[in-house]
Amino acid sequence: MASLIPCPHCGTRPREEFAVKGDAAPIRPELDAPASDWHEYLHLRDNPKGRHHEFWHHVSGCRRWLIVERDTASHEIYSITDAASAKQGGGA
Amino acid sequence: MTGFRLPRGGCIDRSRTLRFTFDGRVMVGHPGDTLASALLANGVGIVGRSFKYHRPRGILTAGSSEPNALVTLGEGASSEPNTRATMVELSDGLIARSQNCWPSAAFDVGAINGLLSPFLSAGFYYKTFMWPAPLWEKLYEPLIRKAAGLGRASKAPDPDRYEKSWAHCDLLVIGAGPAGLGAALTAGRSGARVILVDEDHEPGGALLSTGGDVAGRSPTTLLADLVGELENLPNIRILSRTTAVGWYDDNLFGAVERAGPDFLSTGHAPRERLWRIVAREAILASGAEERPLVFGGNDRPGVMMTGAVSSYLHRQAVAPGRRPLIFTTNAAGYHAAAMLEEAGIEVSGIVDPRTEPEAEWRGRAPVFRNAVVTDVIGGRGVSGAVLDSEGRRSRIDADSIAMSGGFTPRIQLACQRGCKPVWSEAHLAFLAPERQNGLTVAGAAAGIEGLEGALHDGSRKAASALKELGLDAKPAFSAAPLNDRKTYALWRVAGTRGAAFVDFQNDVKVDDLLLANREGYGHVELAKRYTTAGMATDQGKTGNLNAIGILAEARGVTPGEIGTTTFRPFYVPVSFGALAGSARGKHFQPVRRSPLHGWAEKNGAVFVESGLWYRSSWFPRPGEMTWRESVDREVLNVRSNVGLCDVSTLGKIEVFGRDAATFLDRIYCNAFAKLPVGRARYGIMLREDGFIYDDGTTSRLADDHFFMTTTTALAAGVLSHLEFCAQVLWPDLDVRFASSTDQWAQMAIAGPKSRSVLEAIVDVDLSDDAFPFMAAREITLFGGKLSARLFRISFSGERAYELAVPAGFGESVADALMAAGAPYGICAYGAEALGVLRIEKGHVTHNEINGTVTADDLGFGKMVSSTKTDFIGRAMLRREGLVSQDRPQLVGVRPVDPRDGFKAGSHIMRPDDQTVLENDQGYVTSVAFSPHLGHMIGLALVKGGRTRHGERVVIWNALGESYIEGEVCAPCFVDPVNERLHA
Amino acid sequence: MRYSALSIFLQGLTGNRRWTPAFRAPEPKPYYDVVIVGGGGHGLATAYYLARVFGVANVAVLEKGYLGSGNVGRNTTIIRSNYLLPGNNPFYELSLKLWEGLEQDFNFNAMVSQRGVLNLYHSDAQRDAYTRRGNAMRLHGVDAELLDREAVRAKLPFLDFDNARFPIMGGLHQPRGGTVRHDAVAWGYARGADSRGVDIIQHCEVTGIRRENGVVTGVETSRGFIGCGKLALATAGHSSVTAAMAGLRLPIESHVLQAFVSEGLKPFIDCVVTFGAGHFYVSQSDKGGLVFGGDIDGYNSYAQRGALSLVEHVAEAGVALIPALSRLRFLRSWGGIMDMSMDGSPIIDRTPIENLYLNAGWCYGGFKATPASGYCFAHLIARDASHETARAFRLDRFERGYPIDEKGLGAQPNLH
Amino acid sequence: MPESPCHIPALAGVRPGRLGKEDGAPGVTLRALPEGLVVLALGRSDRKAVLAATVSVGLAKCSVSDAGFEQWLIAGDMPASPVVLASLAQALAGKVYVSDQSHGRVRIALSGPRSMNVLAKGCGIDFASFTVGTGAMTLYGHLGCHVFRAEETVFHLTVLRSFALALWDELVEAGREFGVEARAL
Repeated sequence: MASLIPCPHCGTRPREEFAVKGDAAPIRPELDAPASDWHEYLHLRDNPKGRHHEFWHHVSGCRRWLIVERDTASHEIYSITDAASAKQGGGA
Repeated sequence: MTGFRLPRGGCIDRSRTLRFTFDGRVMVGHPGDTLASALLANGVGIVGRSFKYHRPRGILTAGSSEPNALVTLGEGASSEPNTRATMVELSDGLIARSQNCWPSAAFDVGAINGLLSPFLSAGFYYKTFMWPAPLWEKLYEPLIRKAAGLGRASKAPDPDRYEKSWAHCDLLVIGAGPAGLGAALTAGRSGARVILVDEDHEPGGALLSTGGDVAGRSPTTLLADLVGELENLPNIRILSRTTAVGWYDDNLFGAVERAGPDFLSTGHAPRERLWRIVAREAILASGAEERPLVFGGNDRPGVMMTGAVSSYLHRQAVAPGRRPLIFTTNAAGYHAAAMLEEAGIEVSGIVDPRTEPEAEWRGRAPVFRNAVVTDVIGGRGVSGAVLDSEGRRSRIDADSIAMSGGFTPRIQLACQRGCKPVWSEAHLAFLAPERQNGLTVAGAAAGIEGLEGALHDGSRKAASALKELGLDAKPAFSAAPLNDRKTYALWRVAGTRGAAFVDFQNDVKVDDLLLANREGYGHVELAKRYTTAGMATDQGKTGNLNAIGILAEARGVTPGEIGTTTFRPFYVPVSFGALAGSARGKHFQPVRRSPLHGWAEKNGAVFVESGLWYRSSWFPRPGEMTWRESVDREVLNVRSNVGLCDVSTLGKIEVFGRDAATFLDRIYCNAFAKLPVGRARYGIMLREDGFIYDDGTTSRLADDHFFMTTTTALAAGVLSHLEFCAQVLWPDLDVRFASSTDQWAQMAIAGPKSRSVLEAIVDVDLSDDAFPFMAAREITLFGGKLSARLFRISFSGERAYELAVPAGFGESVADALMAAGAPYGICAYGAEALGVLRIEKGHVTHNEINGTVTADDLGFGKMVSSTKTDFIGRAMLRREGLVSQDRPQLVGVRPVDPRDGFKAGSHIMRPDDQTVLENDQGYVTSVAFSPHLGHMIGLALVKGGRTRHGERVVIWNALGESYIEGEVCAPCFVDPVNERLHA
Repeated sequence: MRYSALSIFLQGLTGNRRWTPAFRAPEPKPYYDVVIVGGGGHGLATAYYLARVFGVANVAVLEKGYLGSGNVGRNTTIIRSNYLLPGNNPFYELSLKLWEGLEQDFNFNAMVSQRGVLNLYHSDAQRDAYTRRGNAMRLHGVDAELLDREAVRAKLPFLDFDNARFPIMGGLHQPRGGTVRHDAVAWGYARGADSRGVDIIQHCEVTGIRRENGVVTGVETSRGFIGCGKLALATAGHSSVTAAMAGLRLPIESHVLQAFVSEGLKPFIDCVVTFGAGHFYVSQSDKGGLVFGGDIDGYNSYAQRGALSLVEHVAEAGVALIPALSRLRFLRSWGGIMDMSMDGSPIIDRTPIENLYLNAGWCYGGFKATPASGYCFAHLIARDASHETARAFRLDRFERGYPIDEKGLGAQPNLH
Repeated sequence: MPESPCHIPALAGVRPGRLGKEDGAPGVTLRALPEGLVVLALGRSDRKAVLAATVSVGLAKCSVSDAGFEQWLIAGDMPASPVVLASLAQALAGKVYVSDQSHGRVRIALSGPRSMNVLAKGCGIDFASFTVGTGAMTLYGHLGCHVFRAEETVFHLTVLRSFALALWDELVEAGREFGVEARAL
């Protein structure tokens, strides 16, 4: 993962083409959700040693936001999907 | 020391002579020599001095793990410290110098440390130099630093070129010894894409320095056949002089290729090249490192590894001495002895601690069984050795010693990604897993003995690795008879009198390891850190296993229970140059040029870096002596006449889509959905945490098409943010983005006469009714010849327009405007004047939008929509800390005495307060000299500042020793009611 | 055994055979007043100050690996207190003051070397930001000076002044900043704590946190259950993992930060320099190696190893700053796991769980904080009140909207 | 004032000639392509549909290649009039938006026997499976660019106008060891 990333749209590309944002698990709350929900969304993280879903942006490629499912200890990638399709009924 | 060149033999070109100097002495060698072999051939014994005790050191190995023979190559800017003489191909005119010695390697004053060695035991410096405290930095530390270190680096810029390249292959083979050649040939014949890398300047590995018979052929013939076939296969790329240095995630390998000795004459090739090799599968055939034996004086010049002796003898026809002694625990010593005798050199004896030494020894040299060398006799070289055979001590004459304590598989690369080496009692070595995902260890690196065994093992493992890829390959070499392995562990010789070294370069002795263990630093990692064993430039390749064995013995456990320290990149030291490649100097980062760069140059601009861009900063005219004179003129001219400024670097994003308006409503904290076509609006974008992210003007060009501008700094960030929101948060919205920053040359035409100038080239009516403030339209210029976009927006507070034209026409249009504006007194103005104009108006930039301010802090509280349902940042805006009363608020500041100047970054203090952090009221974010007002002005963020206009403060700048009286005021110094916008 | 030149001399005369262990290897007791999880710099310092200053000596430090095997043994050894915000500045200055007296305090030479830290600037905006920062430092009595280009050139003439892509305009200099021999910090604190009765238990991994009625009562470990009055977590890098044992989620992500050392060189650079136009900083160890690094890799990781692309980036920035580096060599790289917090600043606070105390979120700046972190954490544990310099490091500051965000980059840990 | 504004190509200033290794045939040739037409098309569609629309408005000589997810780059040597661009937008309307980038992107042709080696110095794509007619957004060194394989050994690199000179310089540097033939417009 840290060297090459198999982009679902572009194929395998160097990590330098991508930017990473962080945990893809939190779901953005509704505006009127309790303040604690927003706090959790913005600040609290499982930060697991192991399987983790993460937002990566293929900045120098297709410019899509991707959800990379990978292991934070071994760096092995389990799956990689387009974030939009994941949101619209896909995985993650 | 009596190393010398044999009259015959070797793979050197004796018809050509190369001259080189070592420590100023002129010497000669031949093509095919390394610097190390040439030094030996010239009888040089002492090549350098050790790190701590300044002991004389010679040449230990013939490879990249050499810990002793480190020299400085070259002179001046091209000098290169800490270069292993064993890896340098000799070239004509080569200059080499010894290191860490004064006045010379042969006589070194620092050697006095050796006499003090009882007091310089492991970690001694942690226990002293503490009193009196100030003396540490003044006296002790400078002395230690001066004494420490190896070579001396030049401080001049490196004159050479470096490059990088990607490469892709089915199979990467690391090491072109027998296992690697077998693997490469197997894969090559199958048609797979193969890359074979080897750190030597020619392939062959162990085949290059051995005699006898391998697979029915002489090693030389076999090697020629193998290489010949490989070179004819189009699907194989052989990279010699290339060391694989790192194994990274996803089977990416870093490898460094060195230029050959002739690179200076070829000129255009890089000195070194970093290869980033993407391999579907890899075979690690890196061989094994021969281990030194640990006995008294084992570091003396003239004590070498047997493999090195064989290599120098076979490849360069150089002998280590005329009467070498062999001290070995395994067959390697006997092989070396045989080669020496074959070359006509009398071997004084073979000392073997085993009770049953090699049965097949047929040579002349006497074998001393069940015996060890306890000590070397001789001061700066070898004159003999003390033997201990079952408790009986005797002396034997010798002028050099070849030693072998066994072989340590080179598994470093295979363990760089977290896998722990496992101790093998059978091999008396740590082994890596034979196969990890994408990497297979083969040959001696996997503990396989013998050249035939390696040929076969490489072939077999290449075939199975290719099978993983679905490729069918037949092993190039069939099964070899397995050698019956006899290993023998001798981690150190007991009862030595002299110092017995474990880590040569760092001068770590057996006693140091035992002391570390006694003091509680017995864990292998702690022992390393406490004694520095394994931290030298060979990273423990020569000494670590002995250190582990010694610790194990001391603690009564097996080496496996001690374990290894962690293997990390790099396998061998790698230059900054290779890793940096061509990204250096002016090319460190790419340059971004505005489409109006040429126009600005013509007008005399001074440029300044702004991110990757070069922006025109000001436009000095003849007679102007300081930048301020130019900037003042430009500012005044904009306020009184008209100016033209390049604003092309602002980020520009086309926002398309049926839902573009809805989308922008959720992106900006103020409303955009109802913005009419043909109008622009200033927008503020928040981060989800409620603080301001960026600002800019966005115009609606069609129902489903907006044109967004961002700040220069955040152009890329904002686009990513928009894409995140569109793709991740609201993928159901129909909205698309195209960056058009580079499509448009954009210029601000500002000043009371701006309309008159523009009217000369635009095809539309610019009357205030037809083109009011915040109008934004696609128009044409020059009677329909050119499409453009015109916006009536103002950063300066004057009547102003921003005109965007297709970039290729930018310079021409700017020229036309300057010509049209000449009668109106138009001037070019730069980013500095733009800054003054905006500070005079209290307009904010990233000086104020610094990531910690809210919209309300900057006085935009009313812009934050309370009617929109949701937008980025809305929820978190409600937090207590973002609405508290003492938040910083944007104010203006001015000096009470108009002659006083002040700097951005000054803090704001109350006049009577103690100047302590608790009393800090805020700080000045931006300053400018206002030519309009005739004094300095500033913007500041001050606690509760909006209620403090008129308050006297101290503008406090201890760094500049400037403490002036100032007054807080409204953040607008010119035309607070915005009359000039319409003037 | 007290260390001194005399002890070295006397021991040297007798073959260095009588040195005694620097610390014991005790068996864990069933109960301690305070159990500290994490035998790194912060955990050991906390134990040391608990015993030495706050009179709490029935303390155990549990370390899953060897002593100092976490970030205290894998950093770039820099100390400084050039902080901007009032939440940070006094704390780091306390730390620097403690560094200044550390060796005499714990009778171990950690080679605190105040050779100066210089942050270069390359634009007006950076200069203004450093002016603001330097003045904030001066307001708290911290040493800071703004150097112009010529002053920097006089100090470090071999930086690239003439052919640089981003010319050096000057720098913010803190003369009292510098470096410390990092491993020695762990050893010194361990020895000092051990001699005051603290049990330092290596190779003892905490596998669970036991709670009774919501109150923490002890930890399950690889060496059995250990009861405690108070449990203190000092496991930066792995804070989320240990906190999760108590059901806590933290405002932290773990990231890998690589660092590097070059081959040994004779004295080359005599201060710490940071390159404001690229992620790069460098100093030289007393042993002669250049110690340098750059930015974090940017993705969540517990792997203690990073990517080649980041290494290349560091080399590029290094050569851009010091063109002569080009011919020198990287010897070794390593990776530490950083607790990257949501605002780039740490947490020293009680948790919502009774008897559970948290020291976390050090980002890549934990080493320099070691003494003050230990001191303030010990203060919090012993007195159940924050030390005055660490009051801002609250766990609830994110929820309440009081981030301590030196860079102003918001709640995205990998940007800090 | 000019009667009609003149167009200044981004690479107008580059010097033609032989660079790097002096002897033998040049390993690579660099050519600044005419600043004709570059259009970015975005939307839920496919390359074939975009190509069809491009042909339908008379831009048959243009290449249409992938430039990201649901993004295509339409490129050709001849500029298109606003009328043609409008009809292209019309032809794609409803699904695909078009953004004229004719001035925003600059194309450089890299050809010659060593073109792939020069490309490999900056670009991590494995070109072995990058067939003629394929296009992709990627990085060359630090520079984002679009690579289009026009012929077996001919690649078109399309880069942001502001970076055009920077990319040109990098390519010259990378080609030095093989010998570069630089051709200006």
